[in-house]
Amino acid sequence: MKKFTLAETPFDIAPLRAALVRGEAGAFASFEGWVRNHNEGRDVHGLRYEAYAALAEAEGERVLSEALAKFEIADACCVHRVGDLAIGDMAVWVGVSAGHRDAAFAACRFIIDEVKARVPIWKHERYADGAADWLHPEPPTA
Amino acid sequence: MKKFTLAETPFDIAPLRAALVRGEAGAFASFEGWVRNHNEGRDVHGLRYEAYAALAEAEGERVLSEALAKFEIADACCVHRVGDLAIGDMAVWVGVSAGHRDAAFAACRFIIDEVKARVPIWKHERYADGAADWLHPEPPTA
Amino acid sequence: MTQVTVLYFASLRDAAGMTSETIGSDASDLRGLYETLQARHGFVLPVGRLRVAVDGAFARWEEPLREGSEVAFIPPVSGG
Amino acid sequence: MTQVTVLYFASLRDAAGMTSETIGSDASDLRGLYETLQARHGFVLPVGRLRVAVDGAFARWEEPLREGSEVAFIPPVSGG
Repeated sequence: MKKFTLAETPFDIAPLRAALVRGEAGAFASFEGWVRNHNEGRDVHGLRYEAYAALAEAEGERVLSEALAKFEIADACCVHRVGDLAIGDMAVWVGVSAGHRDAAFAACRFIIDEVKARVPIWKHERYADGAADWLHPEPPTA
Repeated sequence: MKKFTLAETPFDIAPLRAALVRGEAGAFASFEGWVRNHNEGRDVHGLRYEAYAALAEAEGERVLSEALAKFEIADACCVHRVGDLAIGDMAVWVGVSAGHRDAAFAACRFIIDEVKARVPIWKHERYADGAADWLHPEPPTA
Repeated sequence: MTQVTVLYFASLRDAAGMTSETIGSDASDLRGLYETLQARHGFVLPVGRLRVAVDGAFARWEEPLREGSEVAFIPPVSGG
Repeated sequence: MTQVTVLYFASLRDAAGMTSETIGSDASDLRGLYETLQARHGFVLPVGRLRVAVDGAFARWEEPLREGSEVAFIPPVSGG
């Protein structure tokens, strides 16, 4: 059962969430990334996500496996969109079920942080002034 | 517009989440409390939540207002069930939209922690052995 | 004598056997009111583990009883 | 000469003007391969800001080229 997937079209949250319900789970944390209308001071009109699909899926699975090993959680799942997105569209969804909320929150945060840092997906933004750019963030300074 | 409400029957998440979408919000964090099948080593068959409704709604609103003042978030909402719930039912839902994920996660955690600590709602658990009890947790020891 | 309506929730309601009662009290403050009712109904929870509310807002135990007000004793909460 | 297929993504694809190419290279390792292609296509990103993958798995820059393998240069990612 894959825990990380890429989606080429908009997807429903409800069945993803339902698949994480467990009788022993009292806590559920989720995170969503939405397309913002601005980024670093520029008006954004839309964007596109591109992935190196084979490696993104393998690396995404590794992130989810690490979360399941590292935190006291029941289950977890992450779906990331690729293709064209509009303002307000959901770009990524992370859901985590756990016995208690500490682990649910910590694992949810871990997954989104690691996915953003490691999974080969790239964002291409189109700006109000007609320009467009690939985002290749600088590494955080020590 | 009320940001904290009590619900006497099961409620849909989708419209609550949709109401928090903002063009400037790039992050959305949510938390759900689910009814677990056990608590402190005892098998739980079901439970009931009771509230002092007038004060619960006022105090819940205060928690949400504090979150909006304290964190860089766009909007937030919390709904808490009252009445009879079965295993796996959703007891509470918290949703927070924000520009960035740090604030979304922090505010979501703040809201659920404060609601659990301050809002006059009580849980009555029914156990497998036929016993039943109100939960009146001891304050955390320093 | 001050007349107040007292609301009971959760285990206090079970112990009192009622959801509310209207009573006259000579207690000088809300703490005194709880202690009287604790003795009458056999409440297990000491005043230090409760909060108190008057007319739907949290109050301090040192406040005097107000005629016609609605007093609620709030046992430790367990929502979420 | 080792024959490899190189995949380009994001800004590297825009700069190369293609999604992939199959080339023969004398480079002794993956780092050398990137440097050759960087000069040819005018890639702005230095090797230190990239990762490299071979046949769908992350690899080390010091690895030699393997005949018939698929090499991908991974610019800084920006999903989420």
